[in-house]
Amino acid sequence: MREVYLDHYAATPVVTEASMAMAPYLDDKFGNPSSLHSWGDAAREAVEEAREHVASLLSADPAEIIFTSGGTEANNTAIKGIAYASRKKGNHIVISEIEHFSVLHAARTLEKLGFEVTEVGVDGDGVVSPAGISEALRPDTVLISVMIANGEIGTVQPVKEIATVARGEGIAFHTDAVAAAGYLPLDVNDLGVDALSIASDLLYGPKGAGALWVRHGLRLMPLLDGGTQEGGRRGGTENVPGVVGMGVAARLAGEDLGKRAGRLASMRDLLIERLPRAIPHLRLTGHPTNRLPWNASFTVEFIEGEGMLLLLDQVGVAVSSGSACTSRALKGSHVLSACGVPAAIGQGSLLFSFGLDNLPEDVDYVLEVLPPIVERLRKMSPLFDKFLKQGGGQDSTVQ
Amino acid sequence: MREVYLDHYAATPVVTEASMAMAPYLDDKFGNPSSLHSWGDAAREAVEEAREHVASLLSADPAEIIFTSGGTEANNTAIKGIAYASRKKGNHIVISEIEHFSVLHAARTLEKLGFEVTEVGVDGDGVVSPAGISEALRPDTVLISVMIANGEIGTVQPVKEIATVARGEGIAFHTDAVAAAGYLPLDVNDLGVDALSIASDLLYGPKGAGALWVRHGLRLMPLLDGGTQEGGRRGGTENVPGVVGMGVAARLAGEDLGKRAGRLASMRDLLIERLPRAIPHLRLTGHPTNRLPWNASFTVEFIEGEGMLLLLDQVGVAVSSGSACTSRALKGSHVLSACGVPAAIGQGSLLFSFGLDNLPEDVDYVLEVLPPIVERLRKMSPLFDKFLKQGGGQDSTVQ
Amino acid sequence: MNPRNVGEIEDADGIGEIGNPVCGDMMSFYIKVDDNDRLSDVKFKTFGCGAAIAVSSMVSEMATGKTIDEALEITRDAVADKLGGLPKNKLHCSNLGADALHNAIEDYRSKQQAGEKGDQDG
Amino acid sequence: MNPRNVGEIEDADGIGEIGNPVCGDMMSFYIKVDDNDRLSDVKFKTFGCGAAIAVSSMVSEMATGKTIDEALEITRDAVADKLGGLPKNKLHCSNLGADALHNAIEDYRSKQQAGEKGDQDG
Ligand SMILES: Cc1ncc(COP(=O)(O)O)c(C=O)c1O
Ligand SMILES: Cc1ncc(COP(=O)(O)O)c(C=O)c1O
Repeated sequence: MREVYLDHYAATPVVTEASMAMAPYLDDKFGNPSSLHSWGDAAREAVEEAREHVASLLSADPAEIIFTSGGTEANNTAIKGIAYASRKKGNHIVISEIEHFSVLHAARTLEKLGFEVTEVGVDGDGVVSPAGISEALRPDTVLISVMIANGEIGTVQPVKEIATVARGEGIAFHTDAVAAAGYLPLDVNDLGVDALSIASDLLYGPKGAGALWVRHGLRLMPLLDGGTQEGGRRGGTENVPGVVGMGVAARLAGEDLGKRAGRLASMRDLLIERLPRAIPHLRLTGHPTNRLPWNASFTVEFIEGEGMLLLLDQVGVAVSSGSACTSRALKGSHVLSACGVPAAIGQGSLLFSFGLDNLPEDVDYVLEVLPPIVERLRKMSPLFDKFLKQGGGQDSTVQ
Repeated sequence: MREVYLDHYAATPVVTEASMAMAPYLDDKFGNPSSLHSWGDAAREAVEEAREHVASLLSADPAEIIFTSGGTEANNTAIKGIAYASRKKGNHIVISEIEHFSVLHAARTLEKLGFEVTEVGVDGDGVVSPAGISEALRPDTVLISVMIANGEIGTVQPVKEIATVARGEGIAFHTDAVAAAGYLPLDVNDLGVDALSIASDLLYGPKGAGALWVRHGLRLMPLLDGGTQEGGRRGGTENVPGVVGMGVAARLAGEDLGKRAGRLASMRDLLIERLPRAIPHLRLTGHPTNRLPWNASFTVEFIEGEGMLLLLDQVGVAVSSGSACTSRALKGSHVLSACGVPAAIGQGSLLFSFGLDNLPEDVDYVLEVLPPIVERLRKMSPLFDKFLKQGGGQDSTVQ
Repeated sequence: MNPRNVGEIEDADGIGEIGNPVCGDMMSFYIKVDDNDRLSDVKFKTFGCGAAIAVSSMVSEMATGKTIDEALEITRDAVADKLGGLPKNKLHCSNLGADALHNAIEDYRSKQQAGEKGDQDG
Repeated sequence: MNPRNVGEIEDADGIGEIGNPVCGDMMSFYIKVDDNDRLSDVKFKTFGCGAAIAVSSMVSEMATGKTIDEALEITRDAVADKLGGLPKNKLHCSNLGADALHNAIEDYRSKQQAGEKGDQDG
């Protein structure tokens, strides 16, 4: 059976150069970077080299990079760490409604602990407006966090404009670049942000590694207290192999960024163009053009996402969905609902995330296998039934 | 040159079976355990199998295991998470003075955030007394944390007795087992604790993985907010290869525990017996007998640790020291100072941590190379000078 | 995923509906009842996850041929057991399936009563 | 680690001490001064890290043969530079080395003054 992996937003394979670079650090170069002997020296040098690669992907100073265990830890460190460090100045945080749970839930935890949080909405394409952020600001606002781009719907945010707003008010601005790093050019100074999170595992590096870039001078309370690793900003023995793998992955992503993005975008565009022709009552979600090069996201009306995932898996295709049934929390996507997609329609969401291993033929395969699956599930669906009986045929996607 | 690595408390090599088990998860089995397709299934099954191995090492229920990025995250999650979850009940935490920084500094962060912390002292052998803990308790105490054994001085703590005290008062009891897991038999029910931290990298597993065991029913506020991974208690994409490696390492450690401990203890005892004969003015630190099987720790009077480390490294020997100069924070060991070791003498601390790759001949090599190094540094030392002039010759270790 | 009894019964004796697409699950059950009070035909339509579909199919198979009273004894646990267990967060699906069937039986009974009443009244 | 000039000068003209083993570093410098006010011999003893030992050795080498005034111009930065740079958290060691030397020179000078006074008084 053909295998077509189109779920790179959930996981990417580790690029061979990265796993090869990691191998010695899982073997004889097993030292602890804090150790004062040859084993320690080798590990320390490897971590510092990786730090340079990661910094270089962001045009940042290596001394400003804090390695973490992933995107979630980077976001939690930023949100909680900046908020607590500036608590004397104020108590209010502004984020968007479509942030990843690692930002959203971190902010909600802060809310329980006495902070106030404003969640700014988005338009139908999932765009956060700089004016909306500006309006949400208060004299006691100490932190703004808006992501570079949303992975579920692909929409790229006007982060530079929001940064200008933040700067004008002297408020720290964090951005979650987990879904974007390696796919969009990122220069922390050009962006004008103060802190930025990335993860290794969406970048063809290993899971278990990530990084938070924090501008010199921005105060941060550590999330992981412990030793003096990472300049005293993140305790714990460094995940040396993970960090080394992330470094190589970041270097390759940086070297290859434009070409990668181009290839991914061409497959994305093919699917976005053809799928709506092959399946009726299907809609693109997110911004029509200003979106991540790897992201093609849709809603398929009258059916639910998990069923599609299971049947697609049976024919070798891996994708994901934001439906309630596919989430362990049994809640529909907060992102789609923020975009105004009705809950029933959001249940039929499908996310295709392209990767370096995909070929244009993978799009053909999806176009071949998905329409009959949708048809079959619609035949089972009481909703489609009703729709047809109520004189279906016209598009009912917008209710 | 002979290479003698005796710094297994800083880092252990990854056992081959573990790194082999990890390899596929860095390659074609790269799925995200949350994904609803074959790639996701493979990753999820691997994580759950690892969870069983780790649980089994602790005689615990796999559902009670939370995977973390290491010992530091496990400790921070326990200390901060239990304290915040029980804040309504009280505001007071009791720890020992010789806890690892990931417990000590987490508690001190809580102190800044409004909690009260009592640090209970130890005796000259580094033993925390259950009576001392008992005395420190208050009606508003919500958490006690005392480690199974201290890695710097090797002393094993009377955790079972302390657990009885905690239970009697209905106070949650966390124990840091990072230095002990895989070397001492650990059964969470027999110990009677409520939460227990371990790390992969002191267990011949990879860096970047650890676990917190939390008894069913004990409330915990997550440290890493995000998705619903780890039963909603730790967000973030699981470090699948890391967790798999940790699982295998835990399984091997459990199967082999008695034999491993015996081998390590025999080398430890050899060094503890012989080194004081080869080097005058040298003292064992920690408890003389009730200590971790891998730990032989000393102070060497009149000289400083970093010098010894550098000269030992030149002859291929890797060890560590708790001296101020060897710490990036430039502070002497808080553990030695809690044991009443005078600061000047603590500067000459040396820690030999034995591992599975060591042989009895490694002890012979240390006995050959270390005495002349000590002699050379003492010749350089103004302190030794003074000691000799003041009619040295008698042992002055106890000042 | 090969569910049986997917579909609709045009002249069903009872129809049961449960759930709401907003929550992610919705099921319709159609039953045909013979003269011996037996479910001679059971069909369903489901909007929902794989478990919901599997549960619907299993409930329809378990119910077919049973008397009404027997069918009312089909419980959530029995359904989950027959399916070889369900993950925790999918257990509510087995409830939904049994409930939809029970609703269809209710519907049949209330129609019967209405009919009897009609007969008496007439 | 091959430090030079380790040791003590029995009949030193000046002795400088600095630091405290409690903090992890302690240095003693011994100097011999010739008739032209030049440091004809410089020796040291050090309790401390590798950097402290290297710094002591470097300071002793830099000072030997210099006049007192030249030796007083040996700065922390000059020492660190000569060693090819020091890690941030070891920079204080280069201060210690220069200070210990300066203390030895101070000691020599105060002894000189005391001697001159003694001469006048006598
Ligand atoms: C936008 C965004 N932020 C943060 C994260 C969390 O990253 P991780 O799962 O590596 O912790 C993700 C994960 O997919 C993400 O998409
Ligand atoms: C007793 C103890 N607890 C916690 C830790 C922290 O573990 P990690 O460095 O894996 O985060 C260590 C590390 O050596 C330790 O010895």
